[in-house]
Amino acid sequence: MKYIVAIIQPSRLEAVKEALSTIEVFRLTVTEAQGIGRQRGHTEVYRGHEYQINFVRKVKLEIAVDDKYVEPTIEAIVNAARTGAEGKIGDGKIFIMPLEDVVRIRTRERGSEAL
Amino acid sequence: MKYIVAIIQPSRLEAVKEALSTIEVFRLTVTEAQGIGRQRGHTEVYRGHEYQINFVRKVKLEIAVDDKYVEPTIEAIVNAARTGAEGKIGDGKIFIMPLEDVVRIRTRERGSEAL
Amino acid sequence: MKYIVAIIQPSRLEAVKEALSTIEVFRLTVTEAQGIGRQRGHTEVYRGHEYQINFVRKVKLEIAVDDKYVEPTIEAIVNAARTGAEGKIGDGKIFIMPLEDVVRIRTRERGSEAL
Amino acid sequence: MNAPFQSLQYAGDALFLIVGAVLVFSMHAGFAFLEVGTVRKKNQVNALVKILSDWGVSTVMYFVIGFPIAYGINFWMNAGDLLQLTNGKILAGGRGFDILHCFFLLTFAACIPAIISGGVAERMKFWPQVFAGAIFTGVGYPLFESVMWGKNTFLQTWLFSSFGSSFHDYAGSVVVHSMGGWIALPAIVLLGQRIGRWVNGRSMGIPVSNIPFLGLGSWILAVGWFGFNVMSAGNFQAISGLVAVNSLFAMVGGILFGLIFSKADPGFVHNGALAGLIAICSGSDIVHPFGAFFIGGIGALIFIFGYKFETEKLKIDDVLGVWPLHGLSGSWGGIAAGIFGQKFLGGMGGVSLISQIVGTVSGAVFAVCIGLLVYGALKKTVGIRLDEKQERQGSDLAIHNIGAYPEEDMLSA
Amino acid sequence: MNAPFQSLQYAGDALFLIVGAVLVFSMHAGFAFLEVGTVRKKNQVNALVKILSDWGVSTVMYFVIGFPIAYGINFWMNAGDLLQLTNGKILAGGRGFDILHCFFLLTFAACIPAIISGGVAERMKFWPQVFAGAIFTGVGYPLFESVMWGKNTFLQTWLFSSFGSSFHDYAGSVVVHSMGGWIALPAIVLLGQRIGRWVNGRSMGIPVSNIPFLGLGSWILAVGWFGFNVMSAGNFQAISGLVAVNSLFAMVGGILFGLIFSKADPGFVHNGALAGLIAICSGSDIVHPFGAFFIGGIGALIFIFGYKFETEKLKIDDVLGVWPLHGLSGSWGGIAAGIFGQKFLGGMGGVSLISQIVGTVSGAVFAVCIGLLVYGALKKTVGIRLDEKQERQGSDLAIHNIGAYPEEDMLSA
Amino acid sequence: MNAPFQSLQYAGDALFLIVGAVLVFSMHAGFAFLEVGTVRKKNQVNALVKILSDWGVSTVMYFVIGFPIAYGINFWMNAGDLLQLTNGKILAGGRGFDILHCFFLLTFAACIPAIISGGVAERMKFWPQVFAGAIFTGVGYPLFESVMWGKNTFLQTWLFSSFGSSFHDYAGSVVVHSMGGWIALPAIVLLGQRIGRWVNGRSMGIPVSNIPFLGLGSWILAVGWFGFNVMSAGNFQAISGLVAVNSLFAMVGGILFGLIFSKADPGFVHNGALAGLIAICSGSDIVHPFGAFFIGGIGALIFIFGYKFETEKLKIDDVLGVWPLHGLSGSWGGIAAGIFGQKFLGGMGGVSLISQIVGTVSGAVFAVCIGLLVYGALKKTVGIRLDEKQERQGSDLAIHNIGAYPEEDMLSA
Ligand SMILES: Nc1ncnc2c1ncn2[C@@H]1O[C@H](COP(=O)(O)OP(=O)(O)O)[C@@H](O)[C@H]1O
Ligand SMILES: Nc1ncnc2c1ncn2[C@@H]1O[C@H](COP(=O)(O)OP(=O)(O)O)[C@@H](O)[C@H]1O
Ligand SMILES: Nc1ncnc2c1ncn2[C@@H]1O[C@H](COP(=O)(O)OP(=O)(O)O)[C@@H](O)[C@H]1O
Repeated sequence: MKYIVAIIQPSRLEAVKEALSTIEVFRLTVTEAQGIGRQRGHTEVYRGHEYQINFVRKVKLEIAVDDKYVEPTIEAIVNAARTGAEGKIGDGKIFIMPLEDVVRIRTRERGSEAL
Repeated sequence: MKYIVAIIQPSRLEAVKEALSTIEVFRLTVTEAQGIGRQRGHTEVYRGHEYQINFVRKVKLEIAVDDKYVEPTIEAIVNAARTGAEGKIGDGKIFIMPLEDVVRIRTRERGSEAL
Repeated sequence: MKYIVAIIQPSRLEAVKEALSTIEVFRLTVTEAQGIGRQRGHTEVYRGHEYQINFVRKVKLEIAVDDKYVEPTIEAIVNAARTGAEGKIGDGKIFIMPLEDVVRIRTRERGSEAL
Repeated sequence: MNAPFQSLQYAGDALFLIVGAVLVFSMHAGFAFLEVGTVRKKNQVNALVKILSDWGVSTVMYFVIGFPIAYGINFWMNAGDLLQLTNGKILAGGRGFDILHCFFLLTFAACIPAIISGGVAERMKFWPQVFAGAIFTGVGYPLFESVMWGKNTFLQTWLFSSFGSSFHDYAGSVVVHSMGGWIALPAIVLLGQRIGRWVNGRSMGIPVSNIPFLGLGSWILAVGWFGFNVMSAGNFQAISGLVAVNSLFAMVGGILFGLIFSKADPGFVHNGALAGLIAICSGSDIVHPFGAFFIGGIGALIFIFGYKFETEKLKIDDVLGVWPLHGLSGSWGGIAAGIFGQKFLGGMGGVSLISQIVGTVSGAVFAVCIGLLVYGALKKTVGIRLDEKQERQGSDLAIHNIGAYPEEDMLSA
Repeated sequence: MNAPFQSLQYAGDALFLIVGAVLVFSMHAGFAFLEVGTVRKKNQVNALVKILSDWGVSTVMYFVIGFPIAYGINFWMNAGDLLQLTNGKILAGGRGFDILHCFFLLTFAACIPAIISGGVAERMKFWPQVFAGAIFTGVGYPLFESVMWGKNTFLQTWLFSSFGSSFHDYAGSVVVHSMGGWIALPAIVLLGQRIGRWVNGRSMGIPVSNIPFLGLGSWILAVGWFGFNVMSAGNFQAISGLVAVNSLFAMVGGILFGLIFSKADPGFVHNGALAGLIAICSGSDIVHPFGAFFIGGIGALIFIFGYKFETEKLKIDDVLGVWPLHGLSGSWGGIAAGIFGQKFLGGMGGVSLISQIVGTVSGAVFAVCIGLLVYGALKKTVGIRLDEKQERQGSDLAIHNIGAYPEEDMLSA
Repeated sequence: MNAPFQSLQYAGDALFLIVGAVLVFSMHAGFAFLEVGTVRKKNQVNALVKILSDWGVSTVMYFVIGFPIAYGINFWMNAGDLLQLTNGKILAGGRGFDILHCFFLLTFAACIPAIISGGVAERMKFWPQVFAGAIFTGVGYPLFESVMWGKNTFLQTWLFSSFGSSFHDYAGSVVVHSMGGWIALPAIVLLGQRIGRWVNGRSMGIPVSNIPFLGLGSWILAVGWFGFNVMSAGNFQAISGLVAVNSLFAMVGGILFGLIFSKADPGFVHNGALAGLIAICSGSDIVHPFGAFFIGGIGALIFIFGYKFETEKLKIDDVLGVWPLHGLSGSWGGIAAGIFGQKFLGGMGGVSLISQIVGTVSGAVFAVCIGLLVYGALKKTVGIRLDEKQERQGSDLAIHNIGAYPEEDMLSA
């Protein structure tokens, strides 16, 4: 089992969610995040004073999947999360981590069954 | 050492926190999250237009523990996080990941001591 | 590759970001979090009623790095995240987890190149 | 008096009443925001819709039923006559005195549901509350009003002949505020505590959502209150600057006592101002400003300690604290007029402490009775409380199908 | 009439107009918050700046060009004369009647850009909108005003001689609201839908940001509206209590119909109040309060169903719904005055349904024409729409370089 | 003059002053929200409580000490006499002219602490600030007021005999605003910069929290300002429409200059309106509206560039910019009346530029002196600044034990 963390552009969330559905990945957890990376922030000005906003709004997805779903999941995210045909700087990253066990709170099921 | 991530219902946070205390797990990190899963969202209506809210508010706990604490921690969370006697859809999941090292920023302690 | 999660005081974010830049770690993801730990919360009073706030505002950093960057990254964070010369309770923790793969959404690059 | 002068007077009265009515109408926005700020985010929309809906229903009920009950004047005539109707007579040159008077007094009547609203918030069903409000503004309140201010003068006559003065309630500490607060008490008790307010007997406190909105509500109320009190003169020539200044001093007394006795708690400072204003309504035309200061200050203390007593000792879950605020401070105001109105305390005299007590107590008793009656009957029949799921979800989603900040609910917006 | 009496009358007129002007000026804060609450967070600053800037530009344009066009009076004289200018004449003892009258009427004229603003929100360029507003308050609106209320009386004379009554629009359901709403229509159509409003032909709905702010805007508008209608009398002696009470009843009709026909939707309840107030402006001096109730109620229904029709059927992306609100309910108000103003419906009479229809239709046609002209020309030349990047980023950052909650934008603050 | 007429006049004066007092009282809500929106979230409660507490203290101090100092009239008499007290005499039929006059002028006096509050925000101790406010409204301000408007006429007499006209300050650009702004300056300097405002000599900028609240505050102030200026006439018959229209034009000048010279910065546009209104107070009764436009416009520019100069060059951490806003634009207003009030610029004449300069400068000097004295003494004794931990935590938690959004503070609510 793997724990997949994906950082994407907020505007792509809906599309990614739908792409994941088509490969039958229906469960995930979403948090709002701020990214620092190659994509630059912006400058705000208030009463003549400039403020550097160094962060860029991102959305973070966490998806626990069985091993065989890893590549399809990555594929679905990459395809749906790109902005524009080529992708743009700031489109984000996917991180894949080992996942040792899972527990479904409701049923106490464990392992793959609990995913 | 393991890194435990638990997604629970916001209303159970207090109870889970107390359950963890009784097994002497006093430290954790909490973030607000939105879940997508079997539990469905809801529909909002404003001026006649319907909005599908596909997310359900969740709370995410992150708890780094020594190996011997893993099962008690899972047990404590499962017991306290269930809503109703049987548990309900949407009560959440626990993910267990390997944790290689820990550093306490204040003291530079590392490993189990830093937990 | 490692996935480093650091919980720090919000007031140190700027300093940590700069310290990381000096060791050429330019990319990370930031989320707001609430910590429970040795540092205690506070009490609020409204119309004579007391409310215990058991959480302390924290900032959570996630940084995926190549193995050789792990120690410098830890070092940079520890040095910049401490409050006061000695560090104070609540200054936070760093967790190091194994990272199996990375994908850059824009380019589909994988592994270290995608970091 | 010559004709152009008479005409000017009619116009003056119309303007006077319109300014008053509009000021008190605006107070209802204050009620709304006081509640929006005090309830949790999941009940803010409900607060807004309730106040506006209650206003709508109150208007119809009070014009059609309430005002005729209280003053014996009705409006079943054509628009031309309506415009000239003045103290029940069609007077050439009239500018709509009676309908404006009714509008002004409606703004008082409509305070009854607005007051109750703050007490029963976060768990009350919507339509039963609308219905109860209709009964109070259409029938319950006007009945008491008719006795104290209107056409049924038996009690006032008796008080006057027995104690030398009838019951004095210039702007309604008792007739309006205490009435609202004491009706709310049985409603709140019958409704029961919000889920989570006490857990295993431990008082948990449910945090308020938004102190700036609460402060805004308080400010709107305080500003509009000058219309409430000053225009209670009823006509332009009867205007009294003393009423305005006494309102000011009672408010300030409430602010300062609230500030000092609560360690600068924003809830008590802002509500202290309101407690002061509630307490001064009765005697605002007859007490000295320095008396008003203490009437207001004591009103704030009554609120502070009454609220603690109510919620912590009696375990009554009165969300905004409307019973101690309007009920207790209002009753205090009725009695205080009988004390500080006396000449030896710098007042104008012509007021009897006994009459004040009798009037005040009768108001509270009447209010509790009709409150029990209406909410008891509703509870027995249609039910008054949201079910548990709805209450947890919040009345915004449960009743209105929308949260207060829809954009935030949709992550990806 | 003797001198001190005359002086009192001058003073009364001045106070009357000032109170009216200030009340309607305050309504512009209402327009601002209605828009702040309805747009997404990324466009809230823009809403605030637009309304205030439009007000500034409107003031200059209307005093210098608009009012002279409409009423033939201009202000090119020294301050001393200005103070005494009364109905175009320098009268000793004058208190500034004409400039106050212009101030009061400016507050109406400035509604035009404020109304449009809500329709074109979230995607319109800033300066072209300021410019368009200037044209409307300086030239377009005053032209129509001059025909209906001002110096160019040809149409009114013809209506009077043909149908027995000229077009009656007491406080501007047609002259102001319908004008603003119907100008907005071509603007919104020319501008096109917001990105994301329809995706692959599916209506997606863009959530509003903040219902309490929207409610606040609605309350401010409702309160100020009493100035809008009551002070439309133009001078103190002409005050009519009926106008105030009819405004109340139309608002309440709008609230209650909105409540019932929308299942307590906060948007429709709050906007229902406004729809009622818009619809009553025309006939507020001549209909019966119970007639006003239905004028307002039907106004709310027209808004509710008109809005759904506009957005879901016609796929016009009218953010606040200004065309059904001001345009349709305003037009309904013009016609309704011709119905409910009749004697057999309890009204005052002296009004012709045909004249009302002619006046109303001519207003809508004129408005659509000047709207098409101005926005069409702007679209052809400088462009009226933000580019895609700016729109996605939000007009706050794109135009004003700052978000509405800067502290939140800076994580570490 | 006959009796009923006299009575009508008394009533008119009472209504006039009450409307004015209530409008300016409402401005204090504006001060509160301007500060709420400008400070960080952790200091919003403090802003609300400060303004209300200062109001309470000011009321007591000004009625008991300040007004007697300034005008030689005190209120140590029973309520009956108080009601009839008119210009220091007990007149039958009086409606409380003197106490209302005092109420109205209190609303001005209470601006002093409200102005200072915005400058010292986010780091000032609570009680020392309350105390300082009490001294200013009770003693400092009334002393200057007595010289310019009140019973100590020596300076005015000298100016009149020397330069042909005494110092003209109709509604207090100098007496009120400049006074507040220039008192604030030493307070802000003595207090020092907020933590984090400059880091290693680099100007960091501390972001404001909530532009809609800031806009709301600005709107409330702008609306109330018409009471500030118009009712400065002092009695009903003295009302001048010119004052209202000049206020309008100065505000609009401020808006438009603010808009253009700041690239539509919401802070400068909203504050520009206020700068214009501040600048026009002095000359609002004597300048031409087009003169007022430039007075206001230049006032806005002075604020914009003064604020930048103050904060970036002088490194004075004036949170809301109260010194350039009230101090500089206010002083400009005093001088501007001496320029634009001249007949050759369309004004009414009867004003001397030299007198205006002398009066304005003396106000600023007096203000800096009492500011230095009071804040210097407080700093030496009880201290004026929160300790570092409190400041980091925010004054809401440190002083009031509660944040502005308690529900958000409790994750699991
Ligand atoms: N090494 C990393 N660790 C954690 N988050 C990262 C890392 N690299 C990128 N991210 C996240 O991905 C986002 C996009 O990265 P960025 O460098 O801007 O563009 P790109 O993905 O096109 O290279 C960042 O804003 C950040 O949130
Ligand atoms: N595979 C998964 N990856 C990440 N988060 C998950 C996963 N499965 C469930 N979750 C989280 O747990 C929550 C509860 O899951 P859900 O399917 O609704 O109910 P249940 O846990 O009872 O099966 C989801 O809302 C989501 O936040
Ligand atoms: N075992 C843990 N698992 C997850 N988060 C932790 C853990 N221990 C500490 N934290 C996080 O680090 C923060 C600081 O910890 P705390 O015990 O207060 O101080 P210190 O780091 O100085 O020991 C906590 O608020 C919490 O967010």
